[in-house]
Amino acid sequence: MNQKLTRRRFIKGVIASGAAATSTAAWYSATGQERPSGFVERLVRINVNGQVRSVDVEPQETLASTLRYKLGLTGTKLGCNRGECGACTVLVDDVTTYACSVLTHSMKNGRIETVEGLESANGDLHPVQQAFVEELSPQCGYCTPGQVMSAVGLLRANPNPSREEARHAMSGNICRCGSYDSYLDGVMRATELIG
Amino acid sequence: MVATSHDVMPDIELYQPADEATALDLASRLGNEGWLLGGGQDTYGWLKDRNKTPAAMIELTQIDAWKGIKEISDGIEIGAVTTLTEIANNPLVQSRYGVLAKAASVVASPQIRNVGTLGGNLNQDARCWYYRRGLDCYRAGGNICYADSPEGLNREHALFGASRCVAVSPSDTAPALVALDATMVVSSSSGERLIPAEDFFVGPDRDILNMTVLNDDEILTAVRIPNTWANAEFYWEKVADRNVWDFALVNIAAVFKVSGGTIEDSRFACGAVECTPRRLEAVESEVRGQQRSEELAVSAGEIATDGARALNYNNFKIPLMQNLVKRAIRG
Amino acid sequence: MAYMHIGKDFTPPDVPGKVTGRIKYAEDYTREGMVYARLLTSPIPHARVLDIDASAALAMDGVIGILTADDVYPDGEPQSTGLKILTNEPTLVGEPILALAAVDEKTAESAIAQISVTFERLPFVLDPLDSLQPGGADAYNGGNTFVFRQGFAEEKWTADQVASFRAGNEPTAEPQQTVEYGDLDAAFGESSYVYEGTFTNAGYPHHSMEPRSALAYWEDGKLYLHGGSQSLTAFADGIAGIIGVPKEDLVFVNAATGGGFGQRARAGSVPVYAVPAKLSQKINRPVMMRATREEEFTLGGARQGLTGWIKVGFKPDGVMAACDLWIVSDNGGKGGGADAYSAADCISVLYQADAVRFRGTAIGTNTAHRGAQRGPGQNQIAPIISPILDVAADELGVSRLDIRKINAAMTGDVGGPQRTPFTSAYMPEALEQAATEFDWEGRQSRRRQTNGSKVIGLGIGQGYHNAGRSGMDGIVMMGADGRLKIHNGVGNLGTYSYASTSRAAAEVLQMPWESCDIITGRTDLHLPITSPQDGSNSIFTNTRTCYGAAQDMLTKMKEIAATDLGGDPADYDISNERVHQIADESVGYSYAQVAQRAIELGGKYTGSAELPEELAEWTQIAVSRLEGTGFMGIFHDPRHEGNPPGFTVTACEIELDKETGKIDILEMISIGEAGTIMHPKGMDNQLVGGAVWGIGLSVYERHLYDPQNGLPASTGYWQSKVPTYLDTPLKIETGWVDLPDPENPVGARGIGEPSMGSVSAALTAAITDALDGHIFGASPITADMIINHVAGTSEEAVPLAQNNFRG
Amino acid sequence: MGEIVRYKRDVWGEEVILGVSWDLLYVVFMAIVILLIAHAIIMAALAKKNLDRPTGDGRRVVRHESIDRLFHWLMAASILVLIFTGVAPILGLRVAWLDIHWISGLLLTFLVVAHIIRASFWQDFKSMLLMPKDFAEPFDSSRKPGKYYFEQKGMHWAVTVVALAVIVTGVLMFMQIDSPFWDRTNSMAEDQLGLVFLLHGLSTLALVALAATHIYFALRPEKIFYTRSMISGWMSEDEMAANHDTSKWSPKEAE
Repeated sequence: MNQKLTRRRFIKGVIASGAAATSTAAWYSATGQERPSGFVERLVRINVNGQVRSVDVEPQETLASTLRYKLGLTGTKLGCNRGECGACTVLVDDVTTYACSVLTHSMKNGRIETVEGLESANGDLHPVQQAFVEELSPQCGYCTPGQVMSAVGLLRANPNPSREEARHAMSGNICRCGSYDSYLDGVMRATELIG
Repeated sequence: MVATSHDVMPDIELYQPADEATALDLASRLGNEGWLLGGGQDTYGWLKDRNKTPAAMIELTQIDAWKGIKEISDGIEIGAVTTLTEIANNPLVQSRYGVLAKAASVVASPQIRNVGTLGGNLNQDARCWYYRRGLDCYRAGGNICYADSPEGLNREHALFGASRCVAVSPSDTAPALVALDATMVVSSSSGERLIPAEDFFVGPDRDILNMTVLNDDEILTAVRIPNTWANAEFYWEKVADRNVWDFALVNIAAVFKVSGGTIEDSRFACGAVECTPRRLEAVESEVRGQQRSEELAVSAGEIATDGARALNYNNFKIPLMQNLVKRAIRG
Repeated sequence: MAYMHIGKDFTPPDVPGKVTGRIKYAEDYTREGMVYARLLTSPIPHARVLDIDASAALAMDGVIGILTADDVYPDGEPQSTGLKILTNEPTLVGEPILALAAVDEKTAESAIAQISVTFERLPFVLDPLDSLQPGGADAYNGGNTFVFRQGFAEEKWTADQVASFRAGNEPTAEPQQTVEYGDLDAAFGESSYVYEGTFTNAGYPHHSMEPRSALAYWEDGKLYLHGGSQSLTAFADGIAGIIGVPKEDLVFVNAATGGGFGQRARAGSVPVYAVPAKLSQKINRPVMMRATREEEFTLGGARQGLTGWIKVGFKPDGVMAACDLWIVSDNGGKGGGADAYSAADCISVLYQADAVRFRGTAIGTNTAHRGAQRGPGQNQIAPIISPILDVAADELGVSRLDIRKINAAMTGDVGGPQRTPFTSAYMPEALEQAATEFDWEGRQSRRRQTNGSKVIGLGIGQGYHNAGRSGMDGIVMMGADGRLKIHNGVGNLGTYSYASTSRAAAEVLQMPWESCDIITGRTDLHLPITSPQDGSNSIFTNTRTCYGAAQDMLTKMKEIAATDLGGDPADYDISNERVHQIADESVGYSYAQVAQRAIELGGKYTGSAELPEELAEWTQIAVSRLEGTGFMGIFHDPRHEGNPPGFTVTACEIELDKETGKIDILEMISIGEAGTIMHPKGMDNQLVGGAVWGIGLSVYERHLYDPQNGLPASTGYWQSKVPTYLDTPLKIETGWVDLPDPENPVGARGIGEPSMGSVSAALTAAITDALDGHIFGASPITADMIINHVAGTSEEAVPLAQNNFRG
Repeated sequence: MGEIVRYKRDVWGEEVILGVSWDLLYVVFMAIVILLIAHAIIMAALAKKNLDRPTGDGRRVVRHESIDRLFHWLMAASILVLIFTGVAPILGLRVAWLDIHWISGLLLTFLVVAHIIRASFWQDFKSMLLMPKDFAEPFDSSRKPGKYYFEQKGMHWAVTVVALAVIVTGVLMFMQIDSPFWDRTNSMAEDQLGLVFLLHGLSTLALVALAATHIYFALRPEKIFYTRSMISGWMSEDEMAANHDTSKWSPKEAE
C-alpha cells in the first residue's frame, strides 16, 4: 500500500473541506449517488474475425487479454505487454494496433482482425501468409503474427508499396531474430501474389 | 511490499463519455482520481506497473467534438484526441504546417501513432527511467532525484531548467507547436481557457509533479495553430538512438519567414533538453534580419546552448543541440 | 554433388503454423484447473533473505500456495555460482526468491504485494574492476570469483593496478588464466606496426521475444512441462536433473520457441522452469508461470561484458605477428562463461597470428547472469580488433582487404591456442567473394567522401565460431506405410535446423520430402539425444546423426532385401522409394514392403537388438519405447577430428553524420563460409539475423545498471535498444562459398554466431573509417560517443566501466 | 488525515520516512487560528478591566537599537519568505520557489549566526535568559520583568530552537540540491534524508504556529507599542513603567 499523499490531493482535500477521494465506485455507493453516465457495461459484443462474440470484459482489460485468454486466440502474442515490440499487433478497422496497449472496451465498436482470421474460408493462406512461407520470413515465429498483421494492414492501405514504404509501415514490429530482411522480402512477394 | 514485476492491469473503473459535458463533469467529479485517457499509450504501462493508481479512466476518444482537423478563421484547430497518424497524413497540416506533420510522423512507432493522440503526446509524462520504474523520486512526490548525481544514469536528461528533477520533455509535437505559436484550448466544467503552447508546459521549479499547467478538472480539448506561421519554411529533426520507438535525445522545430534569403523572423524550439519544450529566443533574435550562412549558423548554435548545465552523461547534448540549430539555419 | 534435398529450399513443416498463429508456444497452452504463478524477485542487488512472511498473502481469496527456496532446496542451496531455481541469497536484482500461485494473474500480483520479505542488505558491486579494488565489494557470498572444484575465492588487485589499467595500461596483476603459443617477444620484435590500447564491451541482453513462461502439470506420475528452449532433448535431459524427476518420467513439450540465442540452450540457464514444475507438485494443480518482459531480462541473462587491454603487432607486409590480450570479464551475479578465452581463440583463428598470449580474469558483479549467447567472445572482440586491423593496414600501406587475405585461415591451417587443425577453411574464398559482390575495390573511391556533415565509411570484417560437435545419436523409423519418420531432438529455435538436418536422412534414402515426417516437438515422441543447440553446431552435429541413422536403415534395407530376394547387400541400391537390385531394378521391395519385412523380422531391425554401444541414456529410453514399433535406423556418432569453423565475411558502406552521431548503413553484404549449404533460405536468415545482432552489438544495445543501487535500467526493448526495421539496412545481400567440409557426411558446418561477428567487425571498421581512423575500443559505439568525439567534448564516465556509460 | 509522518519506498522497496504529513499544516493552521480567535474573544471579554493603558506620549526610552531592529526585520522577512515559498508548492501554487527559498534560507542562516555571535558578546545576553524564577511571572501580577517579559523570552527561545532546527535541516537539504557551489550527490541514505525532511517539516509547522502567534500578539492593541518599538526603536517611559521593572532594565533615553 502506498502511503504517498500528493500535495495536490491535499489541496483538493482542503478545497473540498476534507472530503477524501477514494475509489470512485466506493464513493458513489457511499454517497448514494448514481454513477455518472458513460460508465461501461462489462458484457460487450465484439466483432472478431468477422464473428460477433459476446464477452464479459473487465473495464481495464486489454484487447490482447480478451483475445488470448477469453477467446482463445493465442496467435496474438505478448512479447513485452508494453507497446515496445509489436508481437500483439492486430487490425482494428484495418488499422494496425498493439492489442496489449488498447482496452477492449475502447475497441469494441471496431472490426477486429487477428492472425487467425486471415485465411480464406477454404483454408487458403492469405497472400501475406503465403508470401511469408515462400520467403521463409519467420525465424522463431513469435513476432510473426504481428508482422503478418502489419503487412496486411499496409497492403490494404497501399497494395503496391516500395520496399522503403514497407519497412516504415512494418517498423513498429521488433524481430529479435533479426529477420527484417526476410519479412520485407515477404511483403514484396505478397504484393506480387496480390497482383 | 517487495518489488515485483507487474504485468496485469489492476482493477480500475472506465468511463466512456460520449459528449463533452459528461466528460468535463467526470473530470471535475473525479479530480485527480480520474485518469484522462486518449490513446492510452502513456497509460497502461503506468497502470500495469501499479506505479500510478487512479481509481478510474475517463476515455476521451469517443467524443467526436474533440477529434479531427478543421479550418478556423485564424488557422486550423486540431482536436486533442486526433491521432498522430491522422495529423501526419492530413493534407492541410502537411501543406501549411509541415513541421507538425513531420514531428507527428516520427513519434514512437506506427501502431502507437495509430491510436496515440495529439493530446496524449502533449500531456505525456516524463520518461526518466527512474521515475518510470516507480521509484519515489521528486516527480513522484518523493524527496530525492536518482538521476542527478555523479553516477546516475542521466544521459537522456536536462541541460536547462533543472530544479531537483532533471527529466526532459519527451514530446515530438510539443516543440513543433511551440514553434508554430499554437494555442491550447483547455476546458473544464467551469469554462474554457486559452493557453499559449509555450505556457502550457511547466518546469519542475514551478510544479515538480506535473508536466503541464492542466488542473485536475481540466481537459486539453484542442490545439489552435494560427495563420502566422502557415506555409512558413521550416526545419524539423529528431535525433534518437533508434529510429523507431525512441524518444528524442534532442529534437528541433523551427519555422522561418524568409525573404530574399534574409530571415525576417523565426521561431525555434528544442525538445528533450529541458522539462518543457525550450524556445530559443536568443537564437531567434540572433538570426533576425540575417542572411542564412554558415557563420550565422555557427554563432546561433553557440548562443542556443548558453546557460546549459550538463550532468555527467549528457554533455553530448550541448554539441548536438548546437548542431541541430546550425542545421535548421542552414536550411 | 547433385543432391536431391541438400542445398535446396523447402518449407519447414512449422512455418505455416507460424504465419497462421497456430503453432503453440508455452504460454499458449491451457490445462483444466490451471492456476497462475508469478515470481517475487529480489529488489536488492545483493542480500540475504532473513524472513518471509506470506501469511497475509496466503489468506487472500484465490491464493493457492507459494514455493520458496526452502521448498526447492530442503538440504540447503548449492554453494556455487550458477542459476538457482529460487534463492534466499540473491546476488542480483530480479533474482527469483519465491513464486506464488493464484487463480489468476491479477490475484497473484496483488498477493505478492502482501508478502513481507526481510532482507539483510549486503555490499554490492556492478563492475569487475570495482570489485578488484582493495576493499571493493564481492558479488557472491564468499568472494568475487568461483574456482571450479575449489569454491568461492576473493581476488583483489592493488589500487594502483586498477588505476593503471583504467588509465589505459597493460594490467600488471596476476591473471587467473594464461594461455599462449609462439614467441611473443620475437613476434613483436618483427612487427613494424604495433597497436596497444584498452577496450570495453558492454554485455548485451538476450531479450528473446517469448519471455520464458512455462506450464507444468503432473499426470500419472509423469511431469508434463511446456517451455521454450533452443534444444529439445538436450534441454529436457538437463531440466529433468534440475527438477529431480527421472528422465523417463519427464515429458517436455516444446513445439516452438520464441527466440533462443544461447541462453535457452541448456537447462542450467533456465532453472526457473522448475518453479512451475515444483509448485505444481506441491499444490497439485497445473501451474502456468508467466514471465514478464522485465523478468525475461533478468531470467534471460546476457553476454559477458569484457574489459581488456590488447596489443597487436603487424609485420611490414601486414602479417599479424603477435597478439597479446588481457581481459577482465564480467561474470555477472551467477557466474559467466569463457568469452575472454574465446576472444583470443578467435583472433588466433581469424588472423593466424604467429604468437598469441591470452591472460584473463573473470570477476562476478551483481548484474544479470552471463552465459551462452550468439558468439561468446568471438563477437565481442570483433568490433575491437577489426578497426585495429584497418589502422594497421593504412599505416603499413596494405589494402584493408589484403591485410585480411594475408592473414586468412585456409584448409591445412591450425587455429587457437591448442593449434587445432581446421576440418576445412575457405576464408580467402569468402573474402574474395564478398569483395567481388560488394565491389570493394570499386567503392574505394567513395571512401571518406563527405556530403555536408555526412561522411562515407567503408568496412569489411570477419566472423568466426567453432561450428560443430559430434558424439550424438540418431533415430529414423519407418512403418508399413513406407513413410520415413526422422526422430529429431534438435530444438525449434527458429533456425529450422531441426528440419534441415533431417533432410540429410531423406537424402540418404532418396526419399521425397513429402514422404518424410519429422518427429519432434515433444519428448514423448521418443527422440534421440542431441547436443544443445548453441555454438552454431546443429547443422554439423545433427546432419551427422540423421545421416548416420538413415545410413543404418539403408544398410538394413539392403540386408533384408538380399536375405529375402537373393544376392549380396552390395548388389542392392535404392531409387524411387524402393530398394532393388542394381542389375535388375524390378527385383526389390518398396520401402513399405521392406519396412513391413523389418517389423516381421524384429531384432536389430526394430531396435530390439544390436543397438550401437554408447547410446546416451536419453536415447536408450527413446529406443526402448520405440522398440518393435517399426523399422528402425539407429546411429551413434563417433567423434570427429579437427575444428569445423563457421566463417562469415561482411562488407558495408555507411554514411555517418558527424553532427548527429547517426549511422545509416547504405549497403551491406554478408558471405557465409559454412561448408555445404543445407538450406539456402535458412542460411540467408542466419546471415541477415546475425547482421541485425551485429548492428545491435556495435551501435545500439545497452546493458545498464545504476551504480548507485544496482537496479537494472535496460529491462525492456525500449531501454535496451534492440534494433528495429529502421536501424538496419533496407536490404542485406547475402551469399555463401558452398564448399563441402570433409568431416561432415554432407559437407555442412554451422553459421549462426559468426554472422553476427563479421557484421560487427565491418560496421565498427566503417565507423573508424568515417572518423579518419579513430578507434573507440568499445561496443556499442552510440551516437553520443560519436558526437562527443567529433566535438571534442567528453563525459565524466568511469573508464572501462561495463554496465554503465563508458568513456 | 491523522497521520503525522509520510512514508515512501526507498530505491530497494523498503519503507522509509518521506517527511511530515502536510495535512498537519492544515491542522496546525486551523488550531492556531482557533486558539488565537479564542484568545481574542477572551481578551475582548476582559477588555473593560484593562482600560487604562499606558500612553505612548512623554519621554521615550530606547528599547531596540537600530541594528537590532534591522536584524529582527530581516529575520522576520526571511522567515516569512521561507514559509511562503516552502508552503506555496504544498498549496499547489505554481511558483518557482526553490531558489528564493534557499537564498532566504542562507540569509536567515547568516543572520542567525551573526545574531548569536552578537548576542553572545556584544548584547545584554542575560536580558533574554529565561531563569527558573521567571516562570512565576505570569502568575504573579506584582512581578514585573526586566527588558523582556516571560512570554517574550519564551517566544524568543521557542523561535530560536525551531529556527535552529529548521536551519540545520535546511542546510542539510540544501546540500542535497544542485547549487552554484556544488553539484549534488546522493550520498545521504534515503532513511536519513527522510528524517531530515521530517524534522524540517515539523519545525516548519512549529515555525508557522509561532510566527502566527507572534504576529497576533504583535498586533494586539495592548502590545502594539512593542511592535512600534521594533519599528521606531523607542517606547515611552509610561509604557516602560507599566510593564517593566526599571530596577531590572534601565534603558537610556531616546533622542
